[in-house]
Amino acid sequence: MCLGIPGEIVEIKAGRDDLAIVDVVGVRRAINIGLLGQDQVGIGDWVLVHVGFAMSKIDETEAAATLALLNGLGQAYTDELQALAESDIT
Amino acid sequence: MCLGIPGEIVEIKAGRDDLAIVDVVGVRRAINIGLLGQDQVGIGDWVLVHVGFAMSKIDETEAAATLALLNGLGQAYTDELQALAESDIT
Amino acid sequence: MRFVDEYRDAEQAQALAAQIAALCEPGRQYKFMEVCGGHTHTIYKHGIEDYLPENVSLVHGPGCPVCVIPMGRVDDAIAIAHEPGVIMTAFGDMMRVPGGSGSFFDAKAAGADIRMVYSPLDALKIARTNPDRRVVFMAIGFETTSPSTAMTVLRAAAEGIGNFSVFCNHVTILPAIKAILDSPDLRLDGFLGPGHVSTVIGCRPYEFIARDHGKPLVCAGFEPLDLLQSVFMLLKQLTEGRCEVENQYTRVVPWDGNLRALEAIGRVMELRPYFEWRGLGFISHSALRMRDEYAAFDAERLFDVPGVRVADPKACQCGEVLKGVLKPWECKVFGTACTPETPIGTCMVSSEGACAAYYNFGRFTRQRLTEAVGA
Amino acid sequence: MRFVDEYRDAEQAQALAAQIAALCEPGRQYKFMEVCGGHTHTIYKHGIEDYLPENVSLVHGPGCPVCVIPMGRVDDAIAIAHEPGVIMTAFGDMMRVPGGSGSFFDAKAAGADIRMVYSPLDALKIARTNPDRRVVFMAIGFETTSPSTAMTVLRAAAEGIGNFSVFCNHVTILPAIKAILDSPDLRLDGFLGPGHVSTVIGCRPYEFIARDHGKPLVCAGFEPLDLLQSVFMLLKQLTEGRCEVENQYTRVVPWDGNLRALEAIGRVMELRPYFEWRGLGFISHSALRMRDEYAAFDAERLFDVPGVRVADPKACQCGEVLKGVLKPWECKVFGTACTPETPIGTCMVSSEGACAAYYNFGRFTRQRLTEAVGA
Amino acid sequence: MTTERTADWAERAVAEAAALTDREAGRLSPEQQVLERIERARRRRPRIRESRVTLAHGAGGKATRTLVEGIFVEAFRNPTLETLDDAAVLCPGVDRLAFTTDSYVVSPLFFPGGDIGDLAVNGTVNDLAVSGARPLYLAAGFILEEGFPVADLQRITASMAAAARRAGVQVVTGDTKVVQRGKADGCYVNTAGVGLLERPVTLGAGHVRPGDAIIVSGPIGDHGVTVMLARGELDIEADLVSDTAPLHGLVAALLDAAPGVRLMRDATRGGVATVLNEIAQAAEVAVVVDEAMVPVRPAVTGACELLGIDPLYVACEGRFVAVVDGAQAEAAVTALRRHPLGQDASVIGHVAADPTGIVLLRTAFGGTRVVDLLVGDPLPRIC
Amino acid sequence: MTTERTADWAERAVAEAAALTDREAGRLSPEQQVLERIERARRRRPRIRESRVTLAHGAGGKATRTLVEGIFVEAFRNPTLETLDDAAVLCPGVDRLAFTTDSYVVSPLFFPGGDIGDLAVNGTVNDLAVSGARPLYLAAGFILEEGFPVADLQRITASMAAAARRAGVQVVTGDTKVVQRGKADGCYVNTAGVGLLERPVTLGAGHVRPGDAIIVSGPIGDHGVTVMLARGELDIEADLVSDTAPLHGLVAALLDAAPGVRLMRDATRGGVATVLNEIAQAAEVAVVVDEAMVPVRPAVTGACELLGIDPLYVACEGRFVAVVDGAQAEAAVTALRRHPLGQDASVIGHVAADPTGIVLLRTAFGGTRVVDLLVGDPLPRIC
Ligand code: SF4
Ligand code: SF4
Ligand SMILES: [Mg+2]
Ligand SMILES: [Mg+2]
Ligand SMILES: [Mg+2]
Ligand SMILES: [Mg+2]
Ligand SMILES: [Mg+2]
Ligand SMILES: [Mg+2]
Ligand SMILES: [Mg+2]
Ligand SMILES: [Mg+2]
Ligand SMILES: [Mg+2]
Ligand SMILES: [Mg+2]
Repeated sequence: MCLGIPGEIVEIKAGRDDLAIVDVVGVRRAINIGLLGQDQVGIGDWVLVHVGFAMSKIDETEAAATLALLNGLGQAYTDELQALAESDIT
Repeated sequence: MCLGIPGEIVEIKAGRDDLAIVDVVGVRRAINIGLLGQDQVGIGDWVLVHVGFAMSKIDETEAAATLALLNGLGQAYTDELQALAESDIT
Repeated sequence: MRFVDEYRDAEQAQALAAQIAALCEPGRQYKFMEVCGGHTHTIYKHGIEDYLPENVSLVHGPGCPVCVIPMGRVDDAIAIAHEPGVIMTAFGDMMRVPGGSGSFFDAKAAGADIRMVYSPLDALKIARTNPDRRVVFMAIGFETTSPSTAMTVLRAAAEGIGNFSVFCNHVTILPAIKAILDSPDLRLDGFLGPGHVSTVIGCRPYEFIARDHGKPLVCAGFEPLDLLQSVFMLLKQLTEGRCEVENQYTRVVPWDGNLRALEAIGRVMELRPYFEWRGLGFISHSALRMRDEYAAFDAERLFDVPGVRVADPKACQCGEVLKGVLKPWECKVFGTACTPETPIGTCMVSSEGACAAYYNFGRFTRQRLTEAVGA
Repeated sequence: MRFVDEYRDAEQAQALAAQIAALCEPGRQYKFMEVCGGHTHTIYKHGIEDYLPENVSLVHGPGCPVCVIPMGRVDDAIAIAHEPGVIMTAFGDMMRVPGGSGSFFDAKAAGADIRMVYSPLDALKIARTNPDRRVVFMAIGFETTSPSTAMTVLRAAAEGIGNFSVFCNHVTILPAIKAILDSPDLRLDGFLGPGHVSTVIGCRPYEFIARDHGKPLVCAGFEPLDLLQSVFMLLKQLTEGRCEVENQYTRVVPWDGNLRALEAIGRVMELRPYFEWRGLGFISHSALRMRDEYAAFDAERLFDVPGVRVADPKACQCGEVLKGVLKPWECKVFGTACTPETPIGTCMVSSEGACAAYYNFGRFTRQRLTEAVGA
Repeated sequence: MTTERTADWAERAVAEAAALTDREAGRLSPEQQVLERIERARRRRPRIRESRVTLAHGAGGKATRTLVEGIFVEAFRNPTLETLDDAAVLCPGVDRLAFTTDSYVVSPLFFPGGDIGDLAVNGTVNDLAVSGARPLYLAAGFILEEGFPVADLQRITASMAAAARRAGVQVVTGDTKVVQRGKADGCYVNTAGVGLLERPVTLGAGHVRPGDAIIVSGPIGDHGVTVMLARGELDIEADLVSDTAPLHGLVAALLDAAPGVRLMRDATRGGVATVLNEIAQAAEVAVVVDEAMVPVRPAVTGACELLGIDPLYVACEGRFVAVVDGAQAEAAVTALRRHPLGQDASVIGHVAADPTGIVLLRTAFGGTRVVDLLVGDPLPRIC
Repeated sequence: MTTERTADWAERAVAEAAALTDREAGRLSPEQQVLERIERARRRRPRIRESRVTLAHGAGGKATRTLVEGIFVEAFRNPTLETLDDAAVLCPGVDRLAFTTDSYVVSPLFFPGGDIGDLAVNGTVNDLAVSGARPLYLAAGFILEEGFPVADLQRITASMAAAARRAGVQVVTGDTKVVQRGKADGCYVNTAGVGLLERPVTLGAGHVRPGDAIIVSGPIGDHGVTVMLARGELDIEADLVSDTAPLHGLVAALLDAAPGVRLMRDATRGGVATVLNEIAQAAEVAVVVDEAMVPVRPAVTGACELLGIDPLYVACEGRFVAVVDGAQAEAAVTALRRHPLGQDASVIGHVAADPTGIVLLRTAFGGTRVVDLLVGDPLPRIC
């Protein structure tokens, strides 16, 4: 029910600045962006879509940071495995 | 269009003296007999049915007379044939 | 005895045929018009012509209610049927009659709600059970049928049913017969009178035909022996030099008709000053419309009827066929452009129409038919 | 980069799983509740539990909008749907939710005009294109969804669409969490916060949970790595002796939520004094209704709603499941009388419902599953 | 204004499920016990609980399976069908096959003497039988309107099963679709059939010769009139029942007695007149019918008179027309009359050379006329 | 207010009929000349003049014949069909036959990549093909709604004819019914099919063994998503076309390469998940699927995400699932990939012994879960 899907804004409807077209891997739908500030989102921005409305703009910096953190955790794990392997060798 | 079918009145609806059930060789339908005088027709009478209305009461005496006439014509014909046949013999 | 089979006896028919033949003057051509489409249907359906000598021919008249409806009236009815909320009701015969752009069947396929009914009372029943719809009855027919429409309107009024109306196209038979009698090409020896119309109007109204036009008329029943006997009676008048109105159909037709039925018509409807007949053009006082008192049941007043006149196709000779001037097969499009599947004229629609009857049941010369049947 | 696949990487999951395992104190049982049904769905759909050690278990919370609808409200909606001229519209999840005598699907089969919509705006579109019908939107959902309903009502008001109304069943998540925290059988170590509700209300409102109830909460995203990372963050807090509200889902959830969305809700709706939740009973200030200013769009005022309360079947233990007290399989009717085909409780309806998720996706012990899959 | 009620359906479901007791309970963990119980529940024979068909029954998932197994397999049970494979694999045993299809959209679904179910079986059996084949296998396709009463579906499948048994055929494969309310009229049934041509006869219009006899297997028009009256719109009542019946036995009796059968057709929609026209046109001959010899029940005559229609155009669902070598006509009729479904069989006419493509009628009154194909049909949805 | 108009249709009909000139006019009487001209008119190939189907087209008389000859025979022309006999008589040549039926009620009737016509041919061809048979003959049953545009019917029959040619099958028998407006949704098509099992293989759930490979012949869900979006109600757009295609050639390639094929099913309504569940239950085995190996086009993934549905349950109309001896899996996939319809064929899982009747999924994320039959279906009328 609270299903939210990230989509990229590819068009904002002329004359209806609360309507935008989002693209989800090549699939397009008109959604309402009236819950976001009009100057807050533009073409190329990603938004979270829920029941035909954009609920929030996706913060790409934060997204990258989360991924970096996950990578870091992964790295720590790989390092550990490496250490384990090395300790095995010895 | 002016299709009229003779049917026998087998029932007059209680409380609706303009409605009767007619029977045509075992097939029954409710028809309106309001175009005939209420005392003019009763159960056992034959009527001519057109688009759900009884148009006239069939006069059995007249019907018999017509048939008799037809028989008469037939008889005359048969007599004639007979005569012809007899004249043939001679 | 059920007043049907008794009048279909082949042996008696043979006897009667012999009597008819005996009455015919050798070399003389007899031409009788059966006014009523029901008679046309019976004649073809039972093959009555097989019992008539070569020199007696039956000519089909204007008494097929469906055949005389002009295309414009069909278009008007279809326009009403397409109005929002309308249920159009009609007798089955009406469904295939072509208007200027299609029939009731086509309109139904295109989305109009058009339903076949057996009786106008069935249309009223549909109105009763669909109070949120406007139910219109496409009323057609001669005096046989108009009393039923009138009775139905009276019943609707009595019950206070406000969503029922009649698109009135009822016509009267006498002006049509008069038009034929007035036709310059007339060459008829007598009339077979319309038996069922006569249950309502009786036989008296035909008297002018014998009196003023010198043509005998026998009011005829609808079984094959009825018709043969009526032909016999006409020939008998001719032979005996009489020219009268006679009633062959005494078991059903009272000489004075049905006064209640006439009264019902008179209460609800009145004569129109004129009305267009398919093929015959405008005829004065030849049709009925709803009286002012029943305006609430008059579809012509309740709906915005376009009233477009559609010109008959040039090739169409329905008028000549209806007047008995042409035989169906003499119409140039008979059986080729005009067939029961794709009728151009109305005479090709109802099985009572002269062209349809001839196409469906006849279509071969007597000789070829009789050879094929062998026997 | 499309903010989906990057968070579904199995290798990173393994790394994260190792870190999670490393954080767990041997012998200690960890029990975290995912509040949101969307999380429940993700957990089962991706098989996230396979990455969690035996002693970390996830407990499913009350955050499935469909699961908390009492049967009486479904019956009320069906009663509205059966009113003449009504088109009832609802999200697909709503269609199979059983009321006291059948679901929307059953009502549809019995003749009600009930249509699935993807968005409340689609319901408004149906109203626009069917001006002669009364279109009702069955509004359900938490704060994620109520702004959309509010925006739709505002749009209907702006356009002057008079045949659109909302049957408002929107609920608010905090009172439900409070009810769980107040439950005497509570035995939880922390919460995975509802990520999408938080796009609207932000993270601040959860602070009382950490502050007053001593339970950490991590606002979590919906991809599997989001959930694993959130579990990791909860364990980290526990290990480090912290008890805070943290936001794992920073790419989507602003700490302060969406003020425009909150404002839209506030303009159109107001808190109800109390509302019944399936299994949880009446909870004060836990749901929204339409403000007087929008009475014209309030189905509850426009229709005569029966308002019958339907007692839960005695065997139904949805309340305990929603509170995380029972695991789905511990309900006595789970999988026998209550299945997704014939749900008795609402948790068996939506694929976000704990029972349905467990039945459809789980249904075997981890051990048996892993053996079967081999690998 | 809030009153209390209980959900009775739920209490019933709970009581039923309680019957699934735990065996081997001791051996298993509590969760495992539950999971085993569920597997037992899943293995129970599916039973439809809904009283109406919903769209879910057409969606291909659990509800569809419940419908298929709970209704169709239950009614038509046979090993070929039970595999529920994409196609039934058949080994009829010899090569020449007859193959036919018909959809049934009759309204009303139930009428005196039958329903859409036996119509759908008999109709397809008859198309195979009059082709000279022994009917063997049927495929059944259902298009159901959302909201259709499950009880009616059960009644229909029960008649189909009974009709199939009577005709010695098996329903070996099938299909179900559910459409939105208002997109069908309750239930439409399609049956396709496969039969085996075991006899050495070859039938077809090409074999028809002048002098052949035209035989009808029984009184005509019962079915069409019955269904028309059953619609109730005409307010006409008559003691008539549909003639729906499987004709394979009667056909076999005819073929045994008269190897000179040229061709047969069952006289369904369009009636005997239509079949005769089709024969006249396909064989390029004239067909001459003697009206007095055509068997028609009085009630059919009466109803047709009231409505102004001709019984020759009214549908039968258990009558056929056969063209037989004139020399074998008597033997053929004798054989037909010995069979319960052919007691009123009658030679109604003969084949002539000219005019080709035309059906002529010698009327009971002694006249002649053409009997053409009908343009429309006053009878709505009789099969 | 009365204006004049002419009836154009009538003038056209008159002009057309004028083309029937009189030969031998001299020899005959005027009436006879006319009658001869009529007979010539009757013998013209029937042509539909109406732009919409009317009830008369379903009544069995002239209009029905015009529809059948003007549209169906015209589209499917072959000697067996042209007899218009009650049943098609077939001599396929060997004994083992496959027999199947399906009704098609897809909405909309026309969608990117196909229409109800090719769907109806391919669907039945595929049911025969996955049963191991060579598809040979189809029976086509049409249920038409009064008012259906004749042009659409022509378009549908043209696609059916093209699909039949492509699949090497003949439409040998058929049936047409017309129902009242509001009692159907334009056009429903039923096709029944007969195929010949020429190969010595026996297929069936009984042959499935643990260790067998599960193969899917191409990307899944294209058809279901395409049709759903084509309805327009969801306002979602994507560059997708239906995968509708006849699979008999692909199946033949598979059977040639891998005699150890246990069974095949086309993954239509209910999708691959449903087929796998049916296999698991019929064969009493577990089916284990590796999500990462299941081919799904990005646009299908995107649409499914937006709508919250799982591509595993979305219908295909040109994909099948095969269970193949594990040892022949590679050969099977190689053969499939060589065929234009099997380029994305993939082993998506294997058969295990336990838990019986269950489909398990190893998720792309590395977890495991059950894949059950769906209860309802969010996709309305996709076939
Ligand atoms: S053939 Fe057609 S156009 Fe000519 S008179 Fe007859 S009905 Fe009229
Ligand atoms: S099994 Fe059914 S009744 Fe029990 S808790 Fe789950 S949904 Fe409720
Ligand atoms: Mg299949
Ligand atoms: Mg057939
Ligand atoms: Mg048939
Ligand atoms: Mg199927
Ligand atoms: Mg209906
Ligand atoms: Mg047949
Ligand atoms: Mg099939
Ligand atoms: Mg199929
Ligand atoms: Mg047929
Ligand atoms: Mg429709």
